[in-house]
Amino acid sequence: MKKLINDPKTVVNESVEGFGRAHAGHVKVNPEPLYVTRKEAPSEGKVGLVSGGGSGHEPLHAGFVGFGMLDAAVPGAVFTSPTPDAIIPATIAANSGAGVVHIVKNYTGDVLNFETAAEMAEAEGVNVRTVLVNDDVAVEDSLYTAGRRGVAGTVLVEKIAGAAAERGDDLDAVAAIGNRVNENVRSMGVALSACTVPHAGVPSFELAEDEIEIGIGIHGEPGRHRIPMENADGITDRLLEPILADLAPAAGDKVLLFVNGMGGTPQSELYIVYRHAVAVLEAAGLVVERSLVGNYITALEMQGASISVLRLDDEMTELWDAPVNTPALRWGM
Amino acid sequence: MKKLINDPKTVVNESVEGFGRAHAGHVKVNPEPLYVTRKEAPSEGKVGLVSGGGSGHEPLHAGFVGFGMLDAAVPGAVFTSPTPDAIIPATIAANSGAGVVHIVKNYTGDVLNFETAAEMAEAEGVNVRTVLVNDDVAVEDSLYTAGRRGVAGTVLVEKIAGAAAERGDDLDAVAAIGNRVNENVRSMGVALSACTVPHAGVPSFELAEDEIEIGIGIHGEPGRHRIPMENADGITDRLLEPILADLAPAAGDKVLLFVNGMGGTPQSELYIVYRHAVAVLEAAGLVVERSLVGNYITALEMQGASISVLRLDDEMTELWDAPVNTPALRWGM
Amino acid sequence: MGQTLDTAWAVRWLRASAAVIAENRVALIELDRAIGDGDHGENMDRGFTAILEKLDGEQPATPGAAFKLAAMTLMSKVGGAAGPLYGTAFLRAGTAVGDAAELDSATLVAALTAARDGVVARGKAEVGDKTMIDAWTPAVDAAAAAAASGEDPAAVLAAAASAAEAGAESTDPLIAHKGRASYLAERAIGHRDPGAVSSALLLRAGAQAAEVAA
Amino acid sequence: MGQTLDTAWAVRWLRASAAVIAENRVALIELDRAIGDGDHGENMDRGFTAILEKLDGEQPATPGAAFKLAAMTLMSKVGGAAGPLYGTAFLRAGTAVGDAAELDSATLVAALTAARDGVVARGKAEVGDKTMIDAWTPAVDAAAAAAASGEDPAAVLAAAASAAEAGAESTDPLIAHKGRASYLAERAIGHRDPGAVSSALLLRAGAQAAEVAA
Ligand SMILES: Nc1ncnc2c1ncn2[C@@H]1O[C@H](COP(=O)(O)OP(=O)(O)O)[C@@H](O)[C@H]1O
Ligand SMILES: Nc1ncnc2c1ncn2[C@@H]1O[C@H](COP(=O)(O)OP(=O)(O)O)[C@@H](O)[C@H]1O
Ligand SMILES: [Mg+2]
Ligand SMILES: [Mg+2]
Ligand SMILES: [Mg+2]
Ligand SMILES: [Mg+2]
Repeated sequence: MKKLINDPKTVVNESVEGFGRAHAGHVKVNPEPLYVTRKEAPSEGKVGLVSGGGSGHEPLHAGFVGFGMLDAAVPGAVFTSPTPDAIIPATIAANSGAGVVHIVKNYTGDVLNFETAAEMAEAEGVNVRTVLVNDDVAVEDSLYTAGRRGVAGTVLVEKIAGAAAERGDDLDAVAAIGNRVNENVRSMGVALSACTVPHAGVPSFELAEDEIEIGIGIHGEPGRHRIPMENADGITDRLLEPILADLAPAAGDKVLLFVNGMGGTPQSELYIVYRHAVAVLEAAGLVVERSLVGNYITALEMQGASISVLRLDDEMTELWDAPVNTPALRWGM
Repeated sequence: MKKLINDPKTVVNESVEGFGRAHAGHVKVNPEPLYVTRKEAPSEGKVGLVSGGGSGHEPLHAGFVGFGMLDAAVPGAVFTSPTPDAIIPATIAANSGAGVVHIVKNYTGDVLNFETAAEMAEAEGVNVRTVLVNDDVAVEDSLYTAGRRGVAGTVLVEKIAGAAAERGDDLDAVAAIGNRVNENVRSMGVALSACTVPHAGVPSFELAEDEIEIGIGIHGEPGRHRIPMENADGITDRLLEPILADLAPAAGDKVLLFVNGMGGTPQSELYIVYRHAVAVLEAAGLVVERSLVGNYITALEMQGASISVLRLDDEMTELWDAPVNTPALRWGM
Repeated sequence: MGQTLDTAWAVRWLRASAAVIAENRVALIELDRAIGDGDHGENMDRGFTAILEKLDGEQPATPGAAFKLAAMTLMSKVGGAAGPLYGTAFLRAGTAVGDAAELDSATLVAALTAARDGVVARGKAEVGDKTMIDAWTPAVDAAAAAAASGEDPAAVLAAAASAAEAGAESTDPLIAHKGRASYLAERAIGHRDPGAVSSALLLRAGAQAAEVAA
Repeated sequence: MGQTLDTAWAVRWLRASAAVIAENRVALIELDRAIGDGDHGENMDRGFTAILEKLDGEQPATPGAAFKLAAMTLMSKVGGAAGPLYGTAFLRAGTAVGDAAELDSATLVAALTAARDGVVARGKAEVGDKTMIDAWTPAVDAAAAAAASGEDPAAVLAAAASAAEAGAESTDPLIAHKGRASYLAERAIGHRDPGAVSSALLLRAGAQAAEVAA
């Protein structure tokens, strides 16, 4: 394992400290317990948005703290959901009195820790709603599993719900639009290589030189199928097939196409995937109205990518286009 | 070699095609010969900025085409400078009559191809000035070499010269500020792993599990020294030492600190490097006024980073802060 | 045998748990790497190391206070799925024993049952779902049987630990229906559930801490 | 021997060059990977493949026209350092031979000299800098000597090729002062310069194309 780190035990704290220094114009870092808020939090009268989860997915979530997106983010240890003692003060810091929406990726750990934190924050007088993100179509038979994982769709939920909060929607409305995004987005990922969790020191799984994992999550978990290496167009087809089967869009539907890198894949390759994905969606009669391509929710240095397709309605498009000013996503200001 | 590609021969064309589709609001792609311009080029009355070089450094250069930065970019084959037959039409497309500045990284291939193109563009009536970027302090004894390489400082030259062109500076003034940035920036890089050029199919060099290369360029070239692995703070010290020795800033100087990822290193690690770099610069009495952290000039999927320090003056800071709206760098609009 | 377990035992148990988790940190990471995300050993070790630090600072007054100290520390230090689950287990156990100074076999069984029920309440897992419940439920059943046949608390704990160890082993051939391993479907077969293993380790540490007393 | 080289030879040379570069594509990549960026074989192969395509479409009228066709194609297809350098070499050679239909030994030496001078004008390298000039300059010298002692063009080219091959070998122990290899300082020692090797390959292909004619 070779990493630009000092000590596996201090990776998250040092990294978030550096992040806070580099983006002092956007954010404030509370070191103990560790959470990140907008520089001026809470925003008077606005519903607060808080997300969090294991670290190792940067820029998610702290990179999305700022105008038009999150009010606070709670980074856990690498791939380990944060604990209520950090989520609670982050929730309180994000609350201006209008209540707080927790955006939670559907993993047992995240769900349980945010659930506990929400209960305790409610006890302290904060109204909390939870939007559970579960967009990963790699998880089949979700009746017999912990349910679909929350993956790249989370970024879209945070952006669109964030814009709704910014324009002044109330607590239930912000949660409702967050849920609507989640209901209309599907994602699927592929890994060409595993990643190495700092404290583990060895890769999360082994892939032969001619194998890839289809249906991986964002934690270096093994995927559902291991198949021989294919070319980019073939892999893109494999990722889009279950997405479209599950989303079942109608011809003429407008969509947002999000090609996300897992951290170790060059941008140039993401655009090769994007190129074919657009062609497949257009061949299916869809209109690719908006796009996002880049490393937005990663799994450390894993090589691979995910594709997400979000069925847009006019309100979602308007909220997507609304100004956003965070360290990792910025336009309109 | 595992990559999300279809064919080593079509990597650049397909990737730039996808890029053009994803950023159709910003850019226009000319497929043959391959170059990228702003969607509406040239900009009336404005000095044009053109850069280019081998591909594999994405988002450089095409990711920086847009308001406040480049007017056109010319992507060559992977790690191979583009040819005059592409540079010439890109130069002409960027020219509104006010002339064009070529921003060229100091590599024999880039210099020779841009030189030829500039000559031929001049013959077609375009006034061309060239800003040669050579910020890499890893190259010692530049009298006995092809001279210092142009590396991450290029991004800063493109941003600041781009803002000068946007505010209406004339040809010589834009070239002058570009040169001023180059004279005040120094960079140095480290590789934890090599990268694999698609057509080569094997890594550009071999590093043992406990070795790193100090003083690498951005083409997977071996560096100047190979040393045993060190922790992030130690590596940061090693990169900053020759930068500060060469830049020789005075206490109280204001600087921009740029920590750049080589493509395969997670953002979290870049912030760990940034954290210590700030501390070192502050200990040297410098004021870190502006920062940039991320993958802006890469070497395919190489794991590693570079640090650049730019000594700022008020004009440079103002031009740095000026609005920019490109696929890879955006603020203020 | 009328022997009971006191606060010293509870503290010994927590310290012994910290030691055995530290020893098995890498093994638990490896188990989790195979069918999860490779952090279970790290998470548990972080939590129990924090418990040791807490215990150096404050002396719990009763076994129940020791359990609650553990609960709060695990809840705030472990994270992931295991943090809230073990936190709830210790919290419910603490509530079950109240402020009793000493625990007899019946109280011990009540504590173990409450702990298990707490995990089920939070995680909704059943036996056979390939989770820590596959260790806890047999452990609770064995403890209840031992107590019913008049065994002392040390023997009750020993019975629970043995049943938990067998329960952990029983997860090998299973497909998981809860937690991260559930995403793997048949690919989880042949791997032991890390949380079931850590549960068995904790119960065995409790039994051994009781033996010393006996 | 009064034998001269005609347009058919020039075309044969370019086609043979394309073949030998394709054959040595991987070898040139490997040489460049060691002390450069691993693209020299790819670049040259892309250029000469394009020359073959051009030659399938148009028939140059003179050797000079063939050289200029090669120059333009290399300039626009190769990129990197080698593209402009080889492009200039062929361009200057084409200019040196004018529109002569046949080249005698003296004209050939003039063409080789102009080519080498073109590379030096663009790249500013001297012998010993570990570049293609380490092949070109001995080749030009050997060609001039052969011509002076009355050899025919085929023999002049053979002498140039042998000298270029020796020149390429002579780069092994050198530190580079131009091109990417210069960044490596002493670490370049022990590696052969890829551009010197490709230069020797091209000159040998020219000599062999001339032998067929002889
Ligand atoms: N719903 C659940 N009910 C009971 N135990 C569970 C549940 N989900 C997960 N677990 C247990 O948690 C263990 C994993 O813990 P850990 O690795 O620390 O958390 P995470 O899965 O969040 O990384 C599993 O081995 C399993 O025993
Ligand atoms: N200044 C120069 N003068 C002469 N030859 C040079 C010079 N710089 C580089 N070369 C030649 O070019 C070769 C490298 O070509 P190539 O790999 O195609 O280009 P690049 O270095 O741009 O990747 C070197 O092996 C060397 O022979
Ligand atoms: Mg985890
Ligand atoms: Mg090159
Ligand atoms: Mg785990
Ligand atoms: Mg090269």
